[in-house]
Amino acid sequence: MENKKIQASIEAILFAKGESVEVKDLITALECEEEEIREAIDHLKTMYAKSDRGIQLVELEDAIQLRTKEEFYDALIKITTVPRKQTLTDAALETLSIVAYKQPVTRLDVEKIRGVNSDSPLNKLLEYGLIQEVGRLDAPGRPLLFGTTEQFLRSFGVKSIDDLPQMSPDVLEDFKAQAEKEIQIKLDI
Amino acid sequence: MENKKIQASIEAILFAKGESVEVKDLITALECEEEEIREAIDHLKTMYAKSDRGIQLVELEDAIQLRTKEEFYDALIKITTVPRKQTLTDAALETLSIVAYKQPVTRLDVEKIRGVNSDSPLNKLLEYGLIQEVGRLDAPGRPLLFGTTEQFLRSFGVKSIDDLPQMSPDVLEDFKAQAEKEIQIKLDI
Amino acid sequence: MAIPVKLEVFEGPLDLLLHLIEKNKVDIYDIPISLITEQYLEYVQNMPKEDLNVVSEFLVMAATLLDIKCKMLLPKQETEEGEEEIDPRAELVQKLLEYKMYKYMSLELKDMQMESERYLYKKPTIPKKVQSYKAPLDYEALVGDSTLQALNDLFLVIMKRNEEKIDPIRSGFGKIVKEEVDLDKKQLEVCAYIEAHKKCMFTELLSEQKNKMDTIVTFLIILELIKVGSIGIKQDETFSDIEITYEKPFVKIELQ
Repeated sequence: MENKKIQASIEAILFAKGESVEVKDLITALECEEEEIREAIDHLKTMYAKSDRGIQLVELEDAIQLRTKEEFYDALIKITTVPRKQTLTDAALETLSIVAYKQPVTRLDVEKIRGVNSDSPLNKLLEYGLIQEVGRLDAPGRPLLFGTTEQFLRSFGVKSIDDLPQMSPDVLEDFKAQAEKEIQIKLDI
Repeated sequence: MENKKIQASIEAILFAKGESVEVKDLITALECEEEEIREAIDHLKTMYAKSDRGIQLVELEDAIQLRTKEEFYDALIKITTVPRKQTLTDAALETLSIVAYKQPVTRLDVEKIRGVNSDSPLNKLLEYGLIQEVGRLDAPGRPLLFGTTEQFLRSFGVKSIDDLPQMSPDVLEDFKAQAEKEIQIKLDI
Repeated sequence: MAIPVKLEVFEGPLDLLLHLIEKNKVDIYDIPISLITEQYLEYVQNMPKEDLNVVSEFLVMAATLLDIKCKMLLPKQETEEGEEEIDPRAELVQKLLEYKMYKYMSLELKDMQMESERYLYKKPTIPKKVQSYKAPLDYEALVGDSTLQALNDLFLVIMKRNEEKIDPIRSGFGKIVKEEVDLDKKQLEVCAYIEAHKKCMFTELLSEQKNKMDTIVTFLIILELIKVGSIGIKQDETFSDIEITYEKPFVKIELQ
């Protein structure tokens, strides 16, 4: 298939589906080599990046999806209905960060780190489709293991779990230093 | 607002809405002159018309909408339809054998022979194109008569219905005699 | 330390501890355990007691704190190897650090979520033509390994099963029609028949009957007639036909 046609076909598919489309499905449907598809995706990305375009192509693990550019949000909310915000409680956010950074985790893992029973936030996150069951731990009772979903990547604007902001003791040290500095500043005033 | 930005905003709006958007709403949302909007729409139209694009801008009355180009429907079909992998159930096979050997038959004929309501397998066979309506019985209610199709002949490797292995009246008589004998034995016990 | 009138809500005991550590501006690696324990207990005492599960979680931590406090009060002992004993607070500090790290990341996530909310996605708009498309049937897969012979065999099985289903005796009864039987009339009929024939076969009498109910009633009438001695019966062998003979004039019998 011609390059231009591959590109156009991918755009047509992404537009009509609206949802994310796996690269491997594109390979099958368009009967192309993976390389050709990857190339077309890169072209599309470059094309959308231009300033006269209102949409962009995002990658989510091994899937791609179209979405509007962030800068047009203010214009968009005037004319379209924006999906209702999912406000997560602090407990849910804490739980989610544990699942995201330590996945796969069991209920007990989360509970141990938070120091409190976390069934309710875990269930909420499952309900929101931000986390999912990903298997069972090979341990007595074979407890369920949880991981994050593609919806999680979308909702938090990351390509993959590896792209989550780094979490290291260094970061924490920085955070601490910063906090101390802030207090210092306040004290100085 | 800069021309490019108007164009990009319109694209973002059309994309997020998915459905048609009235030009006057665009004017309000983007706080532009109608002329500017019209110009941007024309630009978008020309851009989408290029062969490496999978979507098109269509105008309907005083509204505009983005749509998938028809030439990419095949690609879309390939990615949205799950291949049907079906096999004939036992009920369908039984029903098919009755239609094949006793055609033309009514629903009631099949039901009497199978001893159970056979609407579902009959409908499935009709949907598969293995049987078809061949007329109506000249009886109260004028029930539909079913027979096998050419597809049936093709699938089962027969040239014509006459080539179906015949069920001779003798065989049927044998069955009857056998059945009676069996009942007799039961009574004797 | 004065307890605020309105108690702050904490996610859990670790959250509360972190709060106390930050509030007192002390080093997490060198927690003044007496002070923190005291404040922690003060908070727990004032906790709403509605949910015992929640309270118990906080109490477990209180016990841990008291345990650490005790250990800290004891003089430091060197182990046999001459190494210094591990700080009793070490485990708690580790837990607090881990929790703090995730709590910090959860705030990062919160920001990320807020930013991502500014991206809009599109609902599927699959053209009708595409939606209504039906993939062609794979007839080879559909038919599988059923051959014409298999179909033929199957048909024979069905016909055989069908014949067996029909009980040749009962199928002779024909259709069952719900019908009220006039007992008096029926009795008169049966009596008239036997009287007219003087001698008749039971099957002959039954063959006169229109339906199951008539047959049953006739049978009952015969039984009654035998009982009152109006008729006599004779059967040569089991299952053979029964011969009915007229004995004496009929009297009206009461069937129940």
